[in-house]
Amino acid sequence: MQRYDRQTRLEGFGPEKQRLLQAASVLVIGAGGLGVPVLQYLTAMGIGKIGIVEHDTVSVTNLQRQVLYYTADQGKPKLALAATRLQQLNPEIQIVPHDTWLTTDNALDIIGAYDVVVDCSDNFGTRYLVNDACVIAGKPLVYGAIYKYEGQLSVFNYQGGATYRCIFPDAPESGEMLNCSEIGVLGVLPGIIGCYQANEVVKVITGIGTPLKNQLLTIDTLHNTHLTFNITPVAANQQITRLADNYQQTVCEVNNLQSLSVEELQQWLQQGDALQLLDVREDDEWEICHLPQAIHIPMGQVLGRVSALQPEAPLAVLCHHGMRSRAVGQRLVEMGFKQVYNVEGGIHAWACAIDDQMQTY
Amino acid sequence: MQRYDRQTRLEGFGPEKQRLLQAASVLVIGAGGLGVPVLQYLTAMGIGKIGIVEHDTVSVTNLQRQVLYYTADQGKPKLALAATRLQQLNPEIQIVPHDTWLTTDNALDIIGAYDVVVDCSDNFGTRYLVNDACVIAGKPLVYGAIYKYEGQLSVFNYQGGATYRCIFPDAPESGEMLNCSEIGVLGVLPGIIGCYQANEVVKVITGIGTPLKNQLLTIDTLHNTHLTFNITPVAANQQITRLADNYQQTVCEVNNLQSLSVEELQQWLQQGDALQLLDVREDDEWEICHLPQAIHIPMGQVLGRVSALQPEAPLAVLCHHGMRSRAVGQRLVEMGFKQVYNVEGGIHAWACAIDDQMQTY
Amino acid sequence: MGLLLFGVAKDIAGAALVGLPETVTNVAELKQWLYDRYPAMQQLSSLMIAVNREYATDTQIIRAGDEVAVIPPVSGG
Amino acid sequence: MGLLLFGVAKDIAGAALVGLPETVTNVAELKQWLYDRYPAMQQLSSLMIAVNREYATDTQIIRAGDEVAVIPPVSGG
Repeated sequence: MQRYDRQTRLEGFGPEKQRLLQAASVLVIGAGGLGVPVLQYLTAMGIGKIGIVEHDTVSVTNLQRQVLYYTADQGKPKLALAATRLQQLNPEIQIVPHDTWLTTDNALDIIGAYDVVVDCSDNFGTRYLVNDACVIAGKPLVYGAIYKYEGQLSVFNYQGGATYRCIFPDAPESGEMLNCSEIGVLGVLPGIIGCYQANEVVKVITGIGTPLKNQLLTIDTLHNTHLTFNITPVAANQQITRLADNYQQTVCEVNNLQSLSVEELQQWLQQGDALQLLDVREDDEWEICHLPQAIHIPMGQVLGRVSALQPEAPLAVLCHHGMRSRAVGQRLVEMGFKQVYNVEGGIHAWACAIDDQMQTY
Repeated sequence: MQRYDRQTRLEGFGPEKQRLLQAASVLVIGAGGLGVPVLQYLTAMGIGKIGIVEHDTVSVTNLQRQVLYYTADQGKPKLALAATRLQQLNPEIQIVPHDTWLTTDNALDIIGAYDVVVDCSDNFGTRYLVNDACVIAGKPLVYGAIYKYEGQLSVFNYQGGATYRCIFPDAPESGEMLNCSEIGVLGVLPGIIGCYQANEVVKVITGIGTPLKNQLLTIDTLHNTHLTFNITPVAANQQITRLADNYQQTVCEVNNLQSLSVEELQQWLQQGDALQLLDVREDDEWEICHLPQAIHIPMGQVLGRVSALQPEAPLAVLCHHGMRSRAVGQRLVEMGFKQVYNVEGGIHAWACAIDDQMQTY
Repeated sequence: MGLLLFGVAKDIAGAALVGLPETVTNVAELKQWLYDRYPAMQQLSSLMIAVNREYATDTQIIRAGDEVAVIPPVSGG
Repeated sequence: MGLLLFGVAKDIAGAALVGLPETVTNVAELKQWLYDRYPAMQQLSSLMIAVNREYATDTQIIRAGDEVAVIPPVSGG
């Protein structure tokens, strides 16, 4: 117990809480941005058994936030690397690797073997699957999720408390703009949110403090704004008895509105294909920077000037970051345009990836 | 730049902010509980040059919170271990090891070579030294400190803002109970606070968001309470021109009030020495548990019943956690008692370390 | 009345805080106002609305001075 | 009036929140009241007092309904 001396001498913790940690088993779903700090600190603090569900390999773009991995690890499976390094940190605990993605076929079996589940996944399909499986299996679920500079935290399905579906009843449909995984994140954000998740796990296991039951904590790291929202359990969401047939992975496409990366756009423009490029930004934004091939019609005027566009030819819609263009593109699809593409990331992505001489704003 | 793709594609960040990170130099003072997450995330995000001031070796009690180190590292210098592992995470940045403690002789030289300083130290002497040196050298100071389940964060001396001395003007004197380093801490707390420090460093370097200038953020991780206090710069504190002669390390002794560990107390009691053991807890606490050798006088009655005690013989004062007993012991010293000891950690520590059959509360 | 926007709702509106007209008197009207003003928000099937830091259903009244927040789900990890 | 206590001040008082008598009308009186009630606090040479989330000097008035906080320095790392 010498290893845990700082916790066993801590007022309100002591050897009795430490024993609870060591008797507990925790399943961490995902060993990525959130999973890495969760795993590091749960391992260090002495959770008795830690399961990890992960099936991905290390990529270079992981390294700005997944601090457990080394540059030389690229291409190797995260699961084995994590298990090895965590055991080096603390050989006294048990690490159980689950070398798979979580699926409707394995979720209940895997989750059933643990006391607490931590959702460190990065897509809605898994998040709803984890929630439903935890409700069915009766396991508390420590939730964390990130977006750009913001994080969300809660403890679901804990002692009769609210579930993920009590806040967000329905999984976003394929095409909602929420899941475009490549929006970017500041490296330290998952560190902050993951550490909070590890802290909530300790609270759930030991009973110290106030876990985020029936609460959603939002953290804005740009302005250090922390807001706590009270949420109410909805009985129907606590009474799920079977998993859905599938938990569709949402993708970055909206009906017939398709996605176009700036690299693909560059290729199309270079090939001289018959592409209409529509820039829907305002006049002052256009002045700052634009692509010479673009037709410029500010968002508010598009519907009135739609006759300037050819509904049968490919049409790519561009704005600053890809949000307004998505709305316009969706509307054009509804109006019967046949091949509409949203330029993901907008002209900002173009400036970042294609033309670093272009002025950004 | 592929490594930083998630940041360069992040709205409001982009390649231009990434370049600022890569052009910046940051000094991290301490590679312990706070320093480890600060170093991990600053390294991952791509700060160009990171200096580390550390002179300690890894001990087993570090491992519940200092997740960069392995169990097999015990006894090895933290500095070399940290430098090696951080370079494995990101070989593209420069790590500068400073194998020393920060002192009045070296502080200005070391700090002068960096753009931003991060205080991850663990004692008041160093904290006041870092503050004063940053004021003299004109460097922004990202401050974090922890106590049990609480953390404090601020950005000092930034763009004319407040300094550490604008909140806490004077270093605690030797003997104030604040610095007894062994009060314990939950392992994940420095993870949370260190990640916030890394986030503030990024904000200071890149200009994104609102750094904690003129603000003290307190975080209570037991109840997820986040409070922001506005602080006002005091001109005199911004105009320090030379370091103090020394920045005394405070220790756990109060005047003639001495400290006694529960292990020492056990030894004394076993030896049958002429020790008076005074328990100053309330009646109901006494009922829950007590040591049979103790004289029981609740705190409020001690001064009225002081004649029951022998002022020339050794006297150990005991309470629940060692706080009330410290106040009583201090008063007895002032009244002329010659050998007064405070039982550190109180009867709770006794139950934890000596007698695990004793009921705790 | 101020409307706090989070996540992708903030991106769609282009601001973290927007004014809310007094004609909006309950959550259902708020959602309709959002959909009219920011058509892209119609795509968000789950959109949490909170009034004074409490989760609010469509019938929840919104009064002058209330703090209203729009919180979409986020999936990043 | 409620008094929020942090760090070692919370330990000394044995509570995170204590009531404050109405006789305390400024920060200097608050400190004296603290020292009388919790003699161990006299040992804290630097003790930040905040009134309504603003750093307060000894002359700062304390009114009924104010939120007062006592924040000692902490050194852990």
